[in-house]
Amino acid sequence: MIVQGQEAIDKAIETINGDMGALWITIAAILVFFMQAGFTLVEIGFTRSKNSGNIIMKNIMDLSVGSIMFWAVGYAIMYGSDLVGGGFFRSSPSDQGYFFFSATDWHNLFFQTVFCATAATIVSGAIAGRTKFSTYLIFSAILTTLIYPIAGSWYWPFDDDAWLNTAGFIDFAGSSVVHAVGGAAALVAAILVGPRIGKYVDGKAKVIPGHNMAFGALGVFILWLGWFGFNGGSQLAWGGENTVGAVGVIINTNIAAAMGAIAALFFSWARYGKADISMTLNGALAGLVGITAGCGAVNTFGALFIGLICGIVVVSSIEFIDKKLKIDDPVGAISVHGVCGFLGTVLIGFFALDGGLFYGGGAKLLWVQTYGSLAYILWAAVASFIVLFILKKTIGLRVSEKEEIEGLDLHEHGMEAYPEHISSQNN
Amino acid sequence: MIVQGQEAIDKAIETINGDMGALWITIAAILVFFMQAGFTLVEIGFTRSKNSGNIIMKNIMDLSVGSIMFWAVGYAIMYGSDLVGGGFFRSSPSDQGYFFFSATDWHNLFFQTVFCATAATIVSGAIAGRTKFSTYLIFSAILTTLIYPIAGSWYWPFDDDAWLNTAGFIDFAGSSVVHAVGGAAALVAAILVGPRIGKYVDGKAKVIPGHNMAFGALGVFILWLGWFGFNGGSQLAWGGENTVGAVGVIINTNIAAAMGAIAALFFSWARYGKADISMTLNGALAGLVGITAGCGAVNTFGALFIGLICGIVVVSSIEFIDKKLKIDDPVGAISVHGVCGFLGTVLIGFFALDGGLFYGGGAKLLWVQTYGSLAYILWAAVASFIVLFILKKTIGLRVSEKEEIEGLDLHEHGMEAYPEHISSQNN
Amino acid sequence: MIVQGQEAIDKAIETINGDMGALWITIAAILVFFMQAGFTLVEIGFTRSKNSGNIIMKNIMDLSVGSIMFWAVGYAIMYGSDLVGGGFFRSSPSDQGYFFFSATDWHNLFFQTVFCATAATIVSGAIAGRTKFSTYLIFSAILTTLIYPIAGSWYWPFDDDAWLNTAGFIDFAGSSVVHAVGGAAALVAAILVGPRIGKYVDGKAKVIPGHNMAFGALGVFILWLGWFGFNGGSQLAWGGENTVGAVGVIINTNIAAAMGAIAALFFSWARYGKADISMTLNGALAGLVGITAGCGAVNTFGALFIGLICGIVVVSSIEFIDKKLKIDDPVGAISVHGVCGFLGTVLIGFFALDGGLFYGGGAKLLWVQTYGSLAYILWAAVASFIVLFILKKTIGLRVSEKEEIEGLDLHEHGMEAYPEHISSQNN
Amino acid sequence: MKKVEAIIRKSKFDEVKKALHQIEVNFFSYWDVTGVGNEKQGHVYRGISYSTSDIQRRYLVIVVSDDFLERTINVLLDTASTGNVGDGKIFVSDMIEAYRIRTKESGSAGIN
Amino acid sequence: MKKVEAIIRKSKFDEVKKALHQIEVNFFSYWDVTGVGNEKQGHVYRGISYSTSDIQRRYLVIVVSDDFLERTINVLLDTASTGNVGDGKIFVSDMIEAYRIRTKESGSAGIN
Amino acid sequence: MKKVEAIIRKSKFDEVKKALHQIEVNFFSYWDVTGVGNEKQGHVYRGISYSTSDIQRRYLVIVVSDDFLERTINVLLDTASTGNVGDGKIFVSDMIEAYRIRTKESGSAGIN
Ligand SMILES: Nc1ncnc2c1ncn2[C@@H]1O[C@H](COP(=O)(O)OP(=O)(O)O)[C@@H](O)[C@H]1O
Ligand SMILES: Nc1ncnc2c1ncn2[C@@H]1O[C@H](COP(=O)(O)OP(=O)(O)O)[C@@H](O)[C@H]1O
Ligand SMILES: Nc1ncnc2c1ncn2[C@@H]1O[C@H](COP(=O)(O)OP(=O)(O)O)[C@@H](O)[C@H]1O
Repeated sequence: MIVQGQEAIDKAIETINGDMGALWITIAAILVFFMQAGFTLVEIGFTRSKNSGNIIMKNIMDLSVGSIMFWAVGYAIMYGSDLVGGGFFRSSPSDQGYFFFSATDWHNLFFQTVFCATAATIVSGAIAGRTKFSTYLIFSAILTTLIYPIAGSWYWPFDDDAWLNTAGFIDFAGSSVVHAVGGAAALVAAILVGPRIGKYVDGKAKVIPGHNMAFGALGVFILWLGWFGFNGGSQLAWGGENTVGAVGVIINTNIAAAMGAIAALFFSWARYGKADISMTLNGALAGLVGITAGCGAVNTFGALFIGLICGIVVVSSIEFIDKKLKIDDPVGAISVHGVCGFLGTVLIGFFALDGGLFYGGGAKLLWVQTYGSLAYILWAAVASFIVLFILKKTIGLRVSEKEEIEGLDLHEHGMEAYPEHISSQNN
Repeated sequence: MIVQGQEAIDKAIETINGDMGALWITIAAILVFFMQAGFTLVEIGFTRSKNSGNIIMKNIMDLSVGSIMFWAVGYAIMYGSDLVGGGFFRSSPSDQGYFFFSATDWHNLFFQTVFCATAATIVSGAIAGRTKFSTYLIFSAILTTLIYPIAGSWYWPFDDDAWLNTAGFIDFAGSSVVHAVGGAAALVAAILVGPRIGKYVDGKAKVIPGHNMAFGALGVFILWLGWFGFNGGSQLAWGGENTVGAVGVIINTNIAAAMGAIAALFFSWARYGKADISMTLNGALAGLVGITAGCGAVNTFGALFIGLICGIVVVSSIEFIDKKLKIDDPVGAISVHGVCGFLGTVLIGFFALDGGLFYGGGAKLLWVQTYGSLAYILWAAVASFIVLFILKKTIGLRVSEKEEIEGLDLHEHGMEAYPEHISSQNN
Repeated sequence: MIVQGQEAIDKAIETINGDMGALWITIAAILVFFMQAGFTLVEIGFTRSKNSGNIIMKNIMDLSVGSIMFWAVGYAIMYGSDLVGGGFFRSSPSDQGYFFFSATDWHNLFFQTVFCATAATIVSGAIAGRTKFSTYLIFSAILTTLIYPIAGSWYWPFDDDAWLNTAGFIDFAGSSVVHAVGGAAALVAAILVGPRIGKYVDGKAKVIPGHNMAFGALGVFILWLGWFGFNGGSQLAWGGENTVGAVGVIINTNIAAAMGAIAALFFSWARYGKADISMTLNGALAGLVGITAGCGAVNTFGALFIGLICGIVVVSSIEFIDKKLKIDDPVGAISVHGVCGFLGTVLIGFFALDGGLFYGGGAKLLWVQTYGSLAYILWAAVASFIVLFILKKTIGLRVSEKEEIEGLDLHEHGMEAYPEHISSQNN
Repeated sequence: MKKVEAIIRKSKFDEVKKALHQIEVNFFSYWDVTGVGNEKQGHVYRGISYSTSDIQRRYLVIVVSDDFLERTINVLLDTASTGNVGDGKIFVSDMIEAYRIRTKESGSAGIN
Repeated sequence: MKKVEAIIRKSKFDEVKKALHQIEVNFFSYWDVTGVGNEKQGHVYRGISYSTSDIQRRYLVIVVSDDFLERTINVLLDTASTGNVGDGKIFVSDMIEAYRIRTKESGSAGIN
Repeated sequence: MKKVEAIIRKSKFDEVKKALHQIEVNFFSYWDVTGVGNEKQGHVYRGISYSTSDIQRRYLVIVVSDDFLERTINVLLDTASTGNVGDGKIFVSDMIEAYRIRTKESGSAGIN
């Protein structure tokens, strides 16, 4: 009878833990939602004032279109059951067998929706200031409907059919699934759209300063805040072991971000002779992206080193992409999300307590992490290239020169973001 | 004995669910609190820089005065027991029998307080840029002490005495109780205060552009965020069915907001030839206001359509009120909160899974929703009219012409919000 | 057997309450984390635009350096066991006996980390606009590594060795431990660094207006929001009594902040003839700092009076420090955190339901509160003085006159925060 | 050809502009300046009351042909005035030449 | 000594600046103004479409010695032009004296 | 009547203003401009170091009667100077007429 009683108690605990988990996931999702505001502010702050309204529109629409499309189609593609093409694509979009998914696991849908919107929004920053709004809308819709959900389906349903899951790939909250995917799409988009007018003159990279560092900094604080939900929520549970797990993840997240900012500060200070504000802000984001994959697999020291490495690499990468590759990425999205997303995934191969090279785990995990992350980058790059190439050949990717020079706000949206503001920018 | 054990377990679960519910309500209330910052930013962004400080003061005071008055008086009026005047007014302000309420249900008091502050703050935007600060303070105090609490008492105590509750009225989180009440008060106030100087010249509506779209957008993101607490928290519980309920509410909220933004974007794009930023932002808010009543009564498709309808209607309504009625509402508060609050309440009559016209429920619910919402609008309009009319005849509603032209910040507050900012506005 | 069953149930409840408590503390810590953004915005808004980037960097680094140092060293100092020097210093930094602490009580570490970062960031505002960035970094690191953790160790481990805990000192969330410590350090720093050029001309205090009240107001809203976590989270638990306790704390917090804002508004209005925006914002913060110590010990009426007193005192204190003492504190950090931190701690001696003078508790508590708070102020002042004095004599505290006049952003960071912004400031 | 520089109250700008259009002076440039003069404006900030003579004004530059000069001045004097200290100033100076960039025309064709 | 005032499109500024440097006019001051003229710009805001002739422009002041005048004007006319309405104006007036504050030099030594 | 235009360092403005008041020049207008000249300023942004000669300056317009001209120039030359490259320029030109809008006075009564 007591046994029965204990069983009943265990069942009750399980139910309650389920509810507590749902509460945490919901709150975490709300935090991740807020990251949209963070991305918007960082992008606004790091670009010129004549395009601020356009950036607002792109981000609001990433979220809005993404919310509708992911609910309608994407979720089914991501979590559907039967797989075709070697596990590449889930054929039956949902267990219920109809296209428009009507999940009752609302908190999971909510959490995944805001993740999806994040992936879309990464691209926005890299092509700010010259991209046609209508074209962007279409690309963003395809990314949230197909490109990201297919990427997600390889790992996150955590079932036998998810090939990267079976392979032992580790990407706790999506350094690769979300950030490297977004970053790779951003890379392809930035190349295809081409640099802003005046960015490269006589083969030399010119500075186009962002117009508001305060917005940039507030954006970074909001992103850092949201990341506690992004990573911590990816525990997908609360209670018992999961409590320790989720908060440990949060500590790792905070340490990596802090170390990323410090590393970027001192590295750029030594390199350029000035304590560079925008690089320090990017350093914090680099640490956050880098720890996203491993926050559940490494200890605090691992987080510290991942933050350190990402904070340094992001500075060099931004410089390299800008000056050498001559790809114009106003906010550093390719370096922050793409490069550090890849790096963070691979570094698990070294720092994972269970299976990492530095902890005697051999090279196997390192190998899985590497090809897994590359698979994501390849998929996102190829898919984005196809979509954007078609768009380029049809409706076009770029606004006219006149529109770009006078500002997207005026021409795409018929207004200025700061109409009382006399700006000293040149065009 | 096991039965007894099960009883004990059930009691324990109940206690824990109570605590979890309190946790959720507290967090939700904190999110709703943050909406004050959202309202402030939207109002600042959509108006001229010379009045930004005044807007800050009005919003800080809505919150501060509202927090004190609702705790001191309003809560008792809203939840007191005996009713007079056909249920219009609760005579005994509290069960405890004294005026200053000393509730121990802190989380409920907190949740209701921030709701009350929201209702007050809606008015602020519609009369921005010309209203006397002292007059506004008095009106705001009366609204949070009497007008809103009486409105709330008709439905939200969920007891037999609450006449709209007995009538079967549905307003989950307050499309009518909060938003239509605030919107109706805003309408009356905007009419009585009159338009800003320069808004209507020779009978034609002129544009007075808002000075900072970035603040406007950040404000909308914060409001959207806060709305997850506003609606989700109105489940007033967590655990078991309530978990599903609350998160389902959040999904509906998000879908309606997203669809509202998309609808407003495409509708205004088609109508004006440009992808209008401020209309898109208003569209998201319209969807949020619209779904507030029905988020617990409709399914996701219902939310989609409510968002769609509100997103389109808000654009037409703003245009109509501005150009035809010639009521000067700088931020669109009347349309967003008043019109879409009413609309959202009435649309439940069509979309409610239980009782809605489209689901075979007949016209009964539609009728209750319509007269319930109209009752709220009427009450708020009449009460606001009386208060504002008396204020107009005594201390006056408006600042002098000189003060208005040179800015409320300079004259009411002795300073400028952006003293280093050379503005290009005309006055 | 049923007894056994009840025991099992109680154990289960205890576990669950532990998990719920951890959830609340984690969320509260996330809210406190966000206060960094609030501090940054208030400081940016209340100072000139030429130093905005520098303020961003100081705040990002407070958080980053503080997160690393407090995890590495500070936490061990604060919670280590054996005590030397009459309980002044914990000798064995951690139970585990090694220096770098590897706590598994992650949520506590997280909560304490963000508290520590708060203490550091208070200083930043008081010395804005003239302090060398490298010097500031060193001071901030020492504050988070030693000065604050030692202060914390006197009370917050809540063990027998914590001398102020044993003495019956009450400081629920740190009016003294965090705010008075930060405020005292700010006072010493502001004196040693000296006023900004142009602040005192011919012995008279001049006005150097802050450049963006909207940022200031947003910052205050964010701080107010974060304070619900700061105070509410300091309950350090959720469930049963703790639920009521934590939300009661939140109500007190909100009432005191609201009353502080109202008091500062009307007091400054009466005094200066204008409804002063920045004073009203400071009044809200004063109420928040003041209630931080007593939010768990007083009732709502107590909170009301503490808010009232702090809101009035902060206005007089800012004026006195500025005009009479001629200490240049651009954001009022000394008055808000130092003076009101002290005041809030002492006022418990009057308003505590249990032991307060007004509730028949005699003067004992008042005495403990007074010397406890003074001990904190003394410690922070002396320790800060030693560190800053050494820094002054070695690498120097201040930038050169040219750097100060042309802006820290340009000279320390090689850029401007708003490069498109034509500013009308004089230098 | 004359250059008319007018420093006026920002609050009078709309009226002035309308009046200029009525006398067919449809071409000018303007920006915001700070003016130091007789007028004082009271401020309060964080406990310090002060009054400043640095007040925001609008600066108009209108290049007109000689026969337009008088009516331009008159319109400005009439519409920019409130009668209170701080209404501003009008300055007139000589202009040697004007070019329209688009057409490279010069002389009076270059003005408008 | 002449004062050249040019009101040009902001979008043409970089080109103009480069061209001025090429003819060794390395000294000038500029700021942003609103210009009223023939050009119109369409806007939409919250349901109201309107077109305004108040367009942001850049105002350049270049004080040159007489022998530099012609080439300065020519460079401005050439590089600031797009051929569309709204390219702006150049005004030339006389300057009596110029001083370099640093050295207190005056005359043509004061210009650059 | 003369128009004095001074382009000075923003950091020198307070001093200059005080000195002008001392010689009873209590009337002028000013705004911020970008100056191109000899001085260079170093910047770093996201990995690119660059130096620019576009530096923010303050532009003062002071219309004075002829007998005030000299002392005004002298005060400006004295107080605006630091001795470093970038101190700025003073330009003097002729002004035909001045009007005070408030009173419609002209001539020297119109100046201050
Ligand atoms: N001599 C001057 N040179 C340049 N600007 C002047 C001069 N005198 C007046 N102003 C401008 O005119 C504005 C109005 O002048 P003020 O003396 O305040 O009023 P009033 O002309 O009515 O006496 C001043 O703020 C300043 O911008
Ligand atoms: N007479 C004038 N005085 C001052 N500024 C002028 C004058 N005429 C034109 N401008 C400036 O030149 C700008 C361009 O003039 P606009 O008439 O639009 O084009 P266009 O010169 O090609 O006909 C105007 O916006 C205005 O700033
Ligand atoms: N010929 C000119 N016309 C207009 N403005 C000038 C001229 N020469 C110099 N200036 C202004 O004076 C400022 C200072 O000049 P600069 O050459 O840097 O220093 P310095 O006068 O000490 O050699 C420039 O930034 C510019 O604003």
